[in-house]
Amino acid sequence: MISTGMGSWSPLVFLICVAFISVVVQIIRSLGEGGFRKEEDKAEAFFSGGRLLIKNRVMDVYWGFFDAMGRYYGWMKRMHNGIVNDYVYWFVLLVTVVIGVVILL
Amino acid sequence: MHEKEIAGKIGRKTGMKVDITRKRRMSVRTDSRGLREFCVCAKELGFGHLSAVSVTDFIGEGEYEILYFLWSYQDGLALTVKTRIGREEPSIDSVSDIWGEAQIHERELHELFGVEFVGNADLSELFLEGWNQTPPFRKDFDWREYVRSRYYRNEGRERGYFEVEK
Amino acid sequence: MEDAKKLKRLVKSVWVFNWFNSCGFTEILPVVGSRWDMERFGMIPVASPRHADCLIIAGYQTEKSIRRAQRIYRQMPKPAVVIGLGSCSMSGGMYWDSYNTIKRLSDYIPVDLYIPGCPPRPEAILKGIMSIFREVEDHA
Amino acid sequence: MIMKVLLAMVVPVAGILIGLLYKGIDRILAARMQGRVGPPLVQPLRDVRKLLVKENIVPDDAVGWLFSSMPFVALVSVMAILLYLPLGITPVLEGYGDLILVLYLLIIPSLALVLGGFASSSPYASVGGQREMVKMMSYEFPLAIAVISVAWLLYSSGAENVFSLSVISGTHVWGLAGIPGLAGLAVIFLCMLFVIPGELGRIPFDVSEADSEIAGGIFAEYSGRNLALFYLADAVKAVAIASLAVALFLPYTVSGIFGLGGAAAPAADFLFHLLKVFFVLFVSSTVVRVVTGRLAISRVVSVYWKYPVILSFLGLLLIMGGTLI
Repeated sequence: MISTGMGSWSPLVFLICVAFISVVVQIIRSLGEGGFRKEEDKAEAFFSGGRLLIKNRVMDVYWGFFDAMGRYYGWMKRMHNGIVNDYVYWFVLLVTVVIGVVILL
Repeated sequence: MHEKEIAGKIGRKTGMKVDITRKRRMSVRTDSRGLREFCVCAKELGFGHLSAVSVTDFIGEGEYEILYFLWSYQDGLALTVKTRIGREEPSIDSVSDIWGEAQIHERELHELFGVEFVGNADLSELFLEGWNQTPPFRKDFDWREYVRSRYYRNEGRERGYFEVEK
Repeated sequence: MEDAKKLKRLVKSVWVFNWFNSCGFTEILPVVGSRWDMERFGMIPVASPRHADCLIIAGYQTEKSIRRAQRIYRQMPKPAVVIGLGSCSMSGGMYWDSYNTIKRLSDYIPVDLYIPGCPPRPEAILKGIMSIFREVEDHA
Repeated sequence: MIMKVLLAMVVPVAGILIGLLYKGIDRILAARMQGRVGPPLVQPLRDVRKLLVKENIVPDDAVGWLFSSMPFVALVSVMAILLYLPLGITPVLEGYGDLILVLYLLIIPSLALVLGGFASSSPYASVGGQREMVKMMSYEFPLAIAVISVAWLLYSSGAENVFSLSVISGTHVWGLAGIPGLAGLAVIFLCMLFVIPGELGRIPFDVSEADSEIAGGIFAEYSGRNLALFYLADAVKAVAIASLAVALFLPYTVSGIFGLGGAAAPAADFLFHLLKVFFVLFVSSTVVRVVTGRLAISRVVSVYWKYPVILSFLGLLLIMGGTLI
């Protein structure tokens, strides 16, 4: 039983329950049809009827981040402009804030 | 109205005779060699938009007529540039570097009429995959015969779909 | 579990993959919409052939598009149903003498049901789908 | 002790049935709001039975074991959450897990979705997976603030072992910090309702399973029983998140009012809890699903990082003000 002052968690009980639940889920899963009859290009990736020319590469994963978080990357890139004394100002500012909070509370 | 003024400007710059077909519509007839530099001048004179490129098949005279439909935003005028090329080995310089949108039109015309646009980036097939017959829009392509042999060859009826009274 | 029992379950919740590229689409929209509402019969339009049990091919198919449609049909998990919508899929319709469209859908894909009409009204589409339900009920 | 073990067996399975029931009600109400008749109530059950009968296609260049195990992991982790949540009665695993564990367990189904998406070799699925990851990052922030502010309120009002769910669902949180605290909690409850459609992937935020844009998104390659397991996981996740929101903000029980004793009290509480869960789900996901359209992924990030974050900080400040006065 792991308990920090605020909360508690017992991995053993958790694993027992997960084991039981996986038995239940496996029963549900076994009700279903397992395999499939192989046909000509039945198991190829669905690409609206066309053929996938470039296989799915892992490096394309980051496109999603840059595309969705574009504004925040841009904002952060502007911050990291490489001028050292800007970094020093940031550092000094943060240190004063931390000390302020520590002293106040 | 100011069509005459623009027509005069084009005439002075390119030496071609521009006739005004009707209100805000002008047309020019050039030969296929002088086409490109005429198009460059036309673009400088404000005809920045190419709406379409099309081909007319004059089988009687054994020629293709290629038409470029230009539009100028500043003056609100339409200009049609017409050229004639031979029907057997049709080939002409591409204008896709002057107007970017011409590339897809020329690709389509290459597929449907067989016109060779020299200098076009990509003339691969567009609508017809694996087409080895004569280009379908040419007037000497017998599409009825093609359709009968391709789709209706196993029709049992003696009088097929196609007995059209001449 | 042999096919009849499978079809009985499938009929209760048919997920439709729509392969419309012409007039058929404008006729299937009201069937999905509020007035004719195909969801009453548990039918919802889905986006991938992997989820679909019913492939509706509406309108004329060109040489190029029929190859994609064949591949989509092969990628659907069986048991699956194919419905040819409109006279274009039956006989090429008004494109009967065009050099580019295919004339009869069943030469390329096994079709279970043809719904005539150019394009067929939503009532005709629902009537056709009901006939599949009835036919499955009778067989099982 | 036997009662607890029995409950530990029954509750997850009951969660599935309740989840399917809610999905059915949700689809009928959404249809009625659009002037349609809507499917029969048991339609989700029929969907699952049909999916179990269909072929289960695994793409060639997919990572086979990962592709098939992710639906399994998603459903197991979601059903495990139900054990820790107070469904009207005291949580089944009362002392063995707390709010922080539930928050972590809520992440596992989304992770399973993402991994399943990447494992299937389809470009649609990998785009869906990226969007799901970005969406997860964006809605975790307000969710964490909301949970911490409730815990902070309890802590400042003298309760100990603050993160244990039985304590949270035991105390009536609303009256603790006076008027500003009440306003703050209302604002934070609003944020929680705002997070639920994001977590469930309902219409305004269903960017990762967007049908029209990326052809089914993460589920593009799933079919047959794998899809059935994901379908069930989504149904149970709705119940899990809604009962978390109910436990945090609406922990009232009915048995006291009707003065029921013995076995009837937990049953009445459980039913009342289901009613509250239905109310929360209806307000936060069904109504929103019918009214709004899908947001682009970059909009989802800015929507979640702008309004709920400011709102929940405001709520936190209000609560702090309330407790200090």
